[in-house]
Amino acid sequence: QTKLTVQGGAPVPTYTLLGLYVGQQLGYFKAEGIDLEIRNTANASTAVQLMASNNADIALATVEPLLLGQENGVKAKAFLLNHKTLMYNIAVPKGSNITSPANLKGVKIGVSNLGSASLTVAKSILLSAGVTPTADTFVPVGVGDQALTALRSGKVQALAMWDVMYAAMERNGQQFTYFNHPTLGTFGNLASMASDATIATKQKALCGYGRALAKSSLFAAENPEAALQLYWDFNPAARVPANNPEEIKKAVAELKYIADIFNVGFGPGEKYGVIDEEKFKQYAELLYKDKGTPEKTPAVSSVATSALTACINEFDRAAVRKAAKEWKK
Amino acid sequence: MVENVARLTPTPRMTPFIEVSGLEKRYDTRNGPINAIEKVSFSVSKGEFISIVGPSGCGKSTLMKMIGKLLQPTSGSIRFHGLPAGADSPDLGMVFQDAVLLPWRTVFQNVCLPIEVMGLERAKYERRARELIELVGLKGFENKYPSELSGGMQQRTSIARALVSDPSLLLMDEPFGALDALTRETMTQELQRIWMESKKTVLFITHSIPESVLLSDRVVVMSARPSKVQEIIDIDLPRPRQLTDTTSAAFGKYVSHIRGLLSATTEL
Amino acid sequence: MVENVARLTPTPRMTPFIEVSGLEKRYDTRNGPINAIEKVSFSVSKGEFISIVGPSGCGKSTLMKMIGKLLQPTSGSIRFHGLPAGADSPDLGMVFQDAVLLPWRTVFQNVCLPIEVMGLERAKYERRARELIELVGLKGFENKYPSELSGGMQQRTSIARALVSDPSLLLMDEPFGALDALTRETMTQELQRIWMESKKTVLFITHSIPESVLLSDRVVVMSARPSKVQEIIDIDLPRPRQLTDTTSAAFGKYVSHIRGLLSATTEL
Amino acid sequence: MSQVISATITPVRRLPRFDTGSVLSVVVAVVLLGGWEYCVRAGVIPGYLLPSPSKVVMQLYADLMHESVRVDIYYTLAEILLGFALATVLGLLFGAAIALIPIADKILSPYITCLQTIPKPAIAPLLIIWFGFGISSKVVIVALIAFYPIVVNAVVGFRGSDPRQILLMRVMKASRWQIFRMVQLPNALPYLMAGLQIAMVFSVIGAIVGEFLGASRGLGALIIQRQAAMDVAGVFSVLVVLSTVGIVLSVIIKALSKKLVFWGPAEEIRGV
Amino acid sequence: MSQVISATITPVRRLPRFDTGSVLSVVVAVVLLGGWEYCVRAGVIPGYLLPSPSKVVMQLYADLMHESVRVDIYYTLAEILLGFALATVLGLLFGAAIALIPIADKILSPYITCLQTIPKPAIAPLLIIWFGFGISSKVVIVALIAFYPIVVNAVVGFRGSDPRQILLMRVMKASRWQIFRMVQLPNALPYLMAGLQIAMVFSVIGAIVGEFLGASRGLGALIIQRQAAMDVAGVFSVLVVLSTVGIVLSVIIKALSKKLVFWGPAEEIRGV
Ligand SMILES: Nc1ncnc2c1ncn2[C@@H]1O[C@H](COP(=O)(O)OP(=O)(O)OP(=O)(O)O)[C@@H](O)[C@H]1O
Ligand SMILES: Nc1ncnc2c1ncn2[C@@H]1O[C@H](COP(=O)(O)OP(=O)(O)OP(=O)(O)O)[C@@H](O)[C@H]1O
Ligand SMILES: [Mg+2]
Ligand SMILES: [Mg+2]
Repeated sequence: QTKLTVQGGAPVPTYTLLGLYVGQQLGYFKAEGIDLEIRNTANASTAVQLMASNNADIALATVEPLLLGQENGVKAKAFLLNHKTLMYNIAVPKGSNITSPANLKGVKIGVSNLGSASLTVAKSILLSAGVTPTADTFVPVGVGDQALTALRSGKVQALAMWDVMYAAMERNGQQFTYFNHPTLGTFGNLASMASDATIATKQKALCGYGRALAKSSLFAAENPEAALQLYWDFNPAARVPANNPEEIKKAVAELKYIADIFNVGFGPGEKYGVIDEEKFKQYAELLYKDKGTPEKTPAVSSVATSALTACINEFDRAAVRKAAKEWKK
Repeated sequence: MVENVARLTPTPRMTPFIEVSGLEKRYDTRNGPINAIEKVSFSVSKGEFISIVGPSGCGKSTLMKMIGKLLQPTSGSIRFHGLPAGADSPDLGMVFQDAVLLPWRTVFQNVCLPIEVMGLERAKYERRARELIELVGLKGFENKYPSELSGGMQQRTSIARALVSDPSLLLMDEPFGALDALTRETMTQELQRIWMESKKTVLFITHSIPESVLLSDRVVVMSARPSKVQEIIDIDLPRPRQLTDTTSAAFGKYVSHIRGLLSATTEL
Repeated sequence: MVENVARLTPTPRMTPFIEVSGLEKRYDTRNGPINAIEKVSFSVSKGEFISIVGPSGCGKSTLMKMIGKLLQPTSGSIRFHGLPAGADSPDLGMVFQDAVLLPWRTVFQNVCLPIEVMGLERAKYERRARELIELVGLKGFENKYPSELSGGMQQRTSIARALVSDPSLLLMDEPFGALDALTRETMTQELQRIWMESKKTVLFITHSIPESVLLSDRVVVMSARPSKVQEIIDIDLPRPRQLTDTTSAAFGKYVSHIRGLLSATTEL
Repeated sequence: MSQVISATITPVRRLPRFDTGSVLSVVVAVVLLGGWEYCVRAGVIPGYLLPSPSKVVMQLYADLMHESVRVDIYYTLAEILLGFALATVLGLLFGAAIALIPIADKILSPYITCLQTIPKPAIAPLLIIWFGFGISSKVVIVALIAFYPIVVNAVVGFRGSDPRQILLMRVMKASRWQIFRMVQLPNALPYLMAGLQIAMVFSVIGAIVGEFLGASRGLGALIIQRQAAMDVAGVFSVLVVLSTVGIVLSVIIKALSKKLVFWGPAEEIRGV
Repeated sequence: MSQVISATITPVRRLPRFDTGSVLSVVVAVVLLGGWEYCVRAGVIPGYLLPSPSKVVMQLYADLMHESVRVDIYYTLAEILLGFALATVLGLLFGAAIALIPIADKILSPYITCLQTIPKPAIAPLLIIWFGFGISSKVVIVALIAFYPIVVNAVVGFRGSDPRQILLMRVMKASRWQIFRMVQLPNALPYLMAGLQIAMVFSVIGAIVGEFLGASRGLGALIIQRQAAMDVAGVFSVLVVLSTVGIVLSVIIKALSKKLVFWGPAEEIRGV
């Protein structure tokens, strides 16, 4: 058994780390000879800081801190992309008279805070639609019900948040129309990252971790209801509000939404977790340009590695699909 | 007025100003009650000067606090007669056994406290405050703070404070206890003068028997705790009384009578 | 021993135990300095009983605090002679002008404070504490807290506390100021007895001139502030002195001499 | 034209049954909760912002029946108590040092203020690296937050002794430690207890702040999860638990304070 | 076998140039910063976790030159000061009410503790609905956090007066308000000032907490932005600004306290 710690970029267990919980419950990590410890922390930056300083083996978080941290001596790489799409996009309430990004001129857009990468992405979406954001376009409105309150009270007319957040709002009856980034929309910016040292010394364990995660993601995509049960078993606190059938139905719908996001690379002929170097490069350029130091954009080779993609995909997909179908509580 | 007559003919039996009857005080403490005062009754006429003497711990301060309405009796009553309607108790000046000065106020400010609290006419009473500070020998110390005073100076400040509002009832708890012989003589004489001039009623606690005889119309002698009134002695000596009178035979008789009641043999 | 002789033949001119020379004290206050003591010199022999009298505010308490090493003189010096090597000052008992009791300790615990602090033998000294509490008339109040005591009872507690460790130097600042005539007489006699039995050196501040004459080998009379030593009077009366001695002519002569120095005419 | 102060001994003590204070408390609580319930039901405040008290109560009941929530409560309570204990020990030590050693004041005070003004989330990685992921980093955060009120009150309390009492101790040649223990510590008690009360309540916040930085257990984690799921009634149910913990702990401190500072001056006045 | 207490007047006061305390403070600071710089340079602590002091200083200089950061400082400072002022007014009012009106104690105390234990992020939507997104909601959050230390110390302070002083006032038939103003308020000053000092430092945290919940300006917003961008030196530069604000404000309170509580007992002992 190899001990591996994975550092999630969220303060508490959330759907973002769904694959880890499902894999843990199904024993996928154990089967790879991995004794996995899942930890939470305030945000992606902290997760990357802890991983880069070898206080955790893997960070499962968004890639922005990895990219921006290169300047400060972060020596780590993404080795597995976990997400189907760029999690950041712009959302307007369904039925709003805003029907395309071009209509966002003069509209106030709520962001969780002014440090969020969703702001960078939203700016880019606006610019590509020919809308130039002004100083008061983006309004920090926090997250969750706080953000929803801002939207419903008319403080903002659109939100620039991320998928899991939207899913929660949808579950609470808010429906959205989404505007994705024109070119980076399909770039999955949630990644598993490890320091160069870890990649060099624990390659086998990382492969095992990737395989287990791939298997759980596939499992969740095949049987979201089972994934939900497994998640609740892992984190009973999440179940508490869902003690009536109505709530459970909503929760299943939400999980389906989530599981689909992680359903990446399981089509015929596809590979799971592939790192699209071109998109990676563009995303890094976007971030550094927004920061005002485009010349410092790191080379893709120093922030991402495809070396593990092959070994991560060495598992029997049919067996996983079968297990998902046959899963009983 | 009647009160002026009272000074020349001591112990007038008029309608009482203060009537203490069947007064009892029990303090509840952590380990059992203390019966401070068993049963005390006496009355005070308007304009009278009454001294209270008794052994340490017999309840003199307790009695005075109850008369000043600062403490609730356990049983019995204290009545004030002849007060103007609406007044809830006579206007009061009090000297506590310890000086009780406010440490953030200078001597002058401490003496002026009653003026501020009672809303008295500034100019007039502040002049009076300065006079009283001089009278108690603290001229030059007006702007000192209590922590910069000696024990006796603190006590003198509190005497000036009690007198500044010219109260009609004066309660004094061992006011001269910390004073040297000379200062004590002066203060005694001044107190007699002020009392005679201003028709105050004075209740005066002291451990000095000659002092009580020199100043009082009547001396209330209390017994040891739980205390009762042992005897009330009319001091039938002419007014004003001089320090030299203390050597007279009549004076000596009163002193040794009281001393006998307290089983003391000498005056140290 | 030499000290025993001292008691029978007062004011022995031996090598001094305490030597106060050219002592000055100036307090710096918010508004200018106060010259409390101008220039004071005198010396005290081992086993002597010295009283200090003087007008209120003349610096008696200040002087005593400096001798007790609680206050730094502005200039001049205080020397202790004949102390065992290594001791930094004689073992001390002190009665402050105000009782200074610790409010969270009962009477017994307050009296036992020096035993705890000095690490004295419990059993022996606690017996002594109980004896002293009885001596000062507080039997039955051992378990009361200071806030449950009268003014005089607080002062008596502090006297018992000063005596409990059987100190060789006793500094007492108006210890009997708040006591009634009888208690005062008893305490005076007891103090004399304890002093004669235990060869203590005593510095005793009082406002009672007869008391100072009754107790002392010598009386230091201080003048008003800024104070000097006005006169030091040898009291050449046989020991032990009784209360009845106060009526003797020799005693009266001392009293009226000191009274004259302080310009007082009587003893209230 | 005559007035009386008098009293008779009343041997039967007034029964606490009709204690006006308690009755009024209950009345106020009922009015508040009723008004709140009405506002939510009438739609004055939307339910997704503020759940109705009845909903909160139901959720609370469900929570308390739930094993996992009870574990969260114990977990957070442990953080609070351990952190508070640590803060108390350190606060008293530093307070005493600063109050009694002039040089310690100059050297330590700025660092303590500095430490206090740093928002904990800003140094989360360092805290986690130094103190780990488990309960210990939360305990440290609680201690960091609860420390300051204790230190400040301890300093003022230890310095505030009656100088005559200290002179009294010096007469007996008391050691520095004896003066501290026998005079300065008891004198400082009212300050210390006030400091502890403030610290206790801030400890509750501290534990939640600590969990906000990353935790899989505890009431703070539960709040974030429920907030993310926009389960307002669930959030308020946790808040009720938190407040109850805070109120109970601060009542304990108050009672302790009354017991320890038994000689306090308040009593005498009350009797008057 | 003889020993002396003596003194001579020294007219020339010791110059403060060689004040050991200050010198030691500087020495400690230099050692700390030097050690820190060394640790970072030697790679003991990686630079993305803890920036070297030299880097922080450079960033700090750049920040202070930067118009926008200066605006952030003013903004946060305004929140701190307004919230602190609000907390002071409310804290004194409630403190006086609780201390002096027995029924107020029973009725208000649980609500105050309750209010205090609620983590502000949990009720952020309500705060924002009620007080808006601008500075006012942050001011309210600061006030909510700073309120408690003031109330608790005020209550203990107002209750702690010497009962004899209150009797003295009663002798003069002083009104409740006169007793409060002339005796209880001055007596409570040491407590109040300690409470204000704690509150002042918590105000700094409060402002940051408020900005963490959503703000487009201010040092808290700046911290979040820089943290997300992994700009550690930038975060620490803001922390230095924050700490400086906290230290300066608390030094002001301390100085004010010394001036107001001029009769304090500490002085006499110092002279001894
Ligand atoms: N606050 C109190 N609580 C409990 N007992 C008290 C309190 N005040 C006084 N006593 C008790 O009541 C008795 C009388 O006290 P009081 O102060 O009236 O005596 P006193 O005659 O003034 O004595 P002294 O001459 O020593 O001042 C004493 O036995 C004392 O112990
Ligand atoms: N702490 C102090 N600060 C400033 N001045 C002081 C201080 N203590 C005493 N003084 C001043 O020093 C002088 C002497 O004070 P001290 O207490 O020694 O007098 P005392 O002889 O004991 O008087 P009393 O008989 O009234 O107790 C007084 O004028 C007083 O104002
Ligand atoms: Mg008395
Ligand atoms: Mg004195």
